[in-house]
Amino acid sequence: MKAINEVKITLPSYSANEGFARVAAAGFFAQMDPTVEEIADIKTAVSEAVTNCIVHGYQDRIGMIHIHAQMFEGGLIKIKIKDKGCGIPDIKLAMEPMYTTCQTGERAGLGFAVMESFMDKVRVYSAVGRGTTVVLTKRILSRAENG
Amino acid sequence: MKAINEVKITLPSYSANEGFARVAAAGFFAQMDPTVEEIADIKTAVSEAVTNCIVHGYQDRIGMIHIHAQMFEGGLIKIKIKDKGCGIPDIKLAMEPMYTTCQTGERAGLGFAVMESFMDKVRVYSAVGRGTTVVLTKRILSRAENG
Amino acid sequence: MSVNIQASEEAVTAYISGEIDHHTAKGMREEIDNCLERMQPGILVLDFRDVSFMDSSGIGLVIGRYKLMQELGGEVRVAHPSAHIYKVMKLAKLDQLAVIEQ
Amino acid sequence: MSVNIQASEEAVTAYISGEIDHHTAKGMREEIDNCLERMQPGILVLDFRDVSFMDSSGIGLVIGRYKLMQELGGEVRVAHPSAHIYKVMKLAKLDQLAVIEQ
Ligand SMILES: Nc1ncnc2c1ncn2[C@@H]1O[C@H](COP(=O)(O)OP(=O)(O)O)[C@@H](O)[C@H]1O
Ligand SMILES: Nc1ncnc2c1ncn2[C@@H]1O[C@H](COP(=O)(O)OP(=O)(O)O)[C@@H](O)[C@H]1O
Repeated sequence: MKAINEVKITLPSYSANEGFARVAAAGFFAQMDPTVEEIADIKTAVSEAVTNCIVHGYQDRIGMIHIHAQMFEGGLIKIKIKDKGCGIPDIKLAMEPMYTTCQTGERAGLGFAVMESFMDKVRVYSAVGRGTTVVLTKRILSRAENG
Repeated sequence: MKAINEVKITLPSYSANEGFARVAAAGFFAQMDPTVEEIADIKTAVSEAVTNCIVHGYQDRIGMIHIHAQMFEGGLIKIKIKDKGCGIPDIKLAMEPMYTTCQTGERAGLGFAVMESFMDKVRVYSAVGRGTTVVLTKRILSRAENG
Repeated sequence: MSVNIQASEEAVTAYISGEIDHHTAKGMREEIDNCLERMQPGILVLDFRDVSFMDSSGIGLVIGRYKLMQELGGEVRVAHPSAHIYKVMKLAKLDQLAVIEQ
Repeated sequence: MSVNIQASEEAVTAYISGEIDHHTAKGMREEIDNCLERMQPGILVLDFRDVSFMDSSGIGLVIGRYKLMQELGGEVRVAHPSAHIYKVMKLAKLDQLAVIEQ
């Protein structure tokens, strides 16, 4: 399936870029005339995925994060978020609600749970030492369809 | 000089992406705490450069536009906007206010004039048949400095 | 809708809203021109109070309407541009073609 | 400032503003905790009325303050989350730890 529009964004894993990644995703998908709630869902899911690249993927170093956002016919959107960081040894375990490898106690272990609840589908590809790719998909009902 | 933060954005030359390019630039440089006027200046200059890639560079076909935005110490920002379109035969002539190759009468020939007036420096590199790169630079006074 | 048109006996006023760029200007142009051809007013007021962004495509929009109104023997007035939009208009010396009421 | 703190005899209220993510949560956490250690209140109210965005970092923020207040023998209340923020909180079952006043 060919995207009707798409954007690729590459940025370093500074935590200050979490906000930018959300704004960029919201700005891009605004073309599809989504509802306020749909935009909030997308921003939240993107925020979780990008934060994971920063906090877990690259931890104490700065690496590049690649975001690829696409729109398809019928209101389908797809967002790929990729890092070349440490990778995830056990994806199934990592995706369990409340599971976190963070030691400081300030991460709730709910990043994947939020992505799964706010998007239609979340797929995760990862290899230890090579990096992680998260693919988020959702069908947007245009405001007109929502009535 | 090394950028303290940067983002690379690649998007197809659909005119609907003009708005996204502005939002993305504004969202990225928001980290520098610019004034409302500085943000409007940056959005306008980016809008002109991206529109030129779409209207002139690629004309009736769709090609990729590459945007590279960077922040440096001291409030310096740099934005490169690049297309691989038709190129400009005479850059000096193209940059003259009111000069336009547009036949429909709806372009004012003021894109470069706006860029030059709203940014500190505009440099243009172009080769016929190869494409055009516009480099915009500006020094942002943070809101604190502006008083 | 990006242009809201109100007509009185002397003037047609086009309230433009949103962002004016190359992408959006086309639709705005068409809506205004349709109306001008139907109404043939003596005065066209372009009201910018709800325009949140404008680049040089907006200059093209004003100059194009100025030329059309000249053909109709009428004039163009620009109302309520924001500080930013006024800056773009001044750069283009639009104030020499049209009365700008800030 | 991203956190504005007001204290009365029974409660400390932290009015949080802006976007809560991993980047901003750290500073918010520090401001609130500084105050809790000084004041040792019985009730901490986290007021979300001016929070325009929150991801799961906000959950960490609330749970961390909940634990600290438990150590102090006090409780946490969450006030005025937007519909979106309430959705994130429900997902994390925060309503089982703290009273949420919408
Ligand atoms: N991009 C990533 N790179 C490496 N590990 C990751 C990545 N994303 C998630 N993880 C792992 O999955 C765990 C669960 O992630 P998540 O549900 O988002 O919760 P949290 O971020 O709060 O820890 C993380 O603690 C981490 O161990
Ligand atoms: N990216 C580009 N590719 C090819 N030609 C360009 C490009 N940018 C500008 N030009 C040329 O320079 C001229 C002047 O550009 P500009 O000052 O932006 O005015 P306008 O866009 O209104 O024509 C254009 O009409 C076009 O011939």
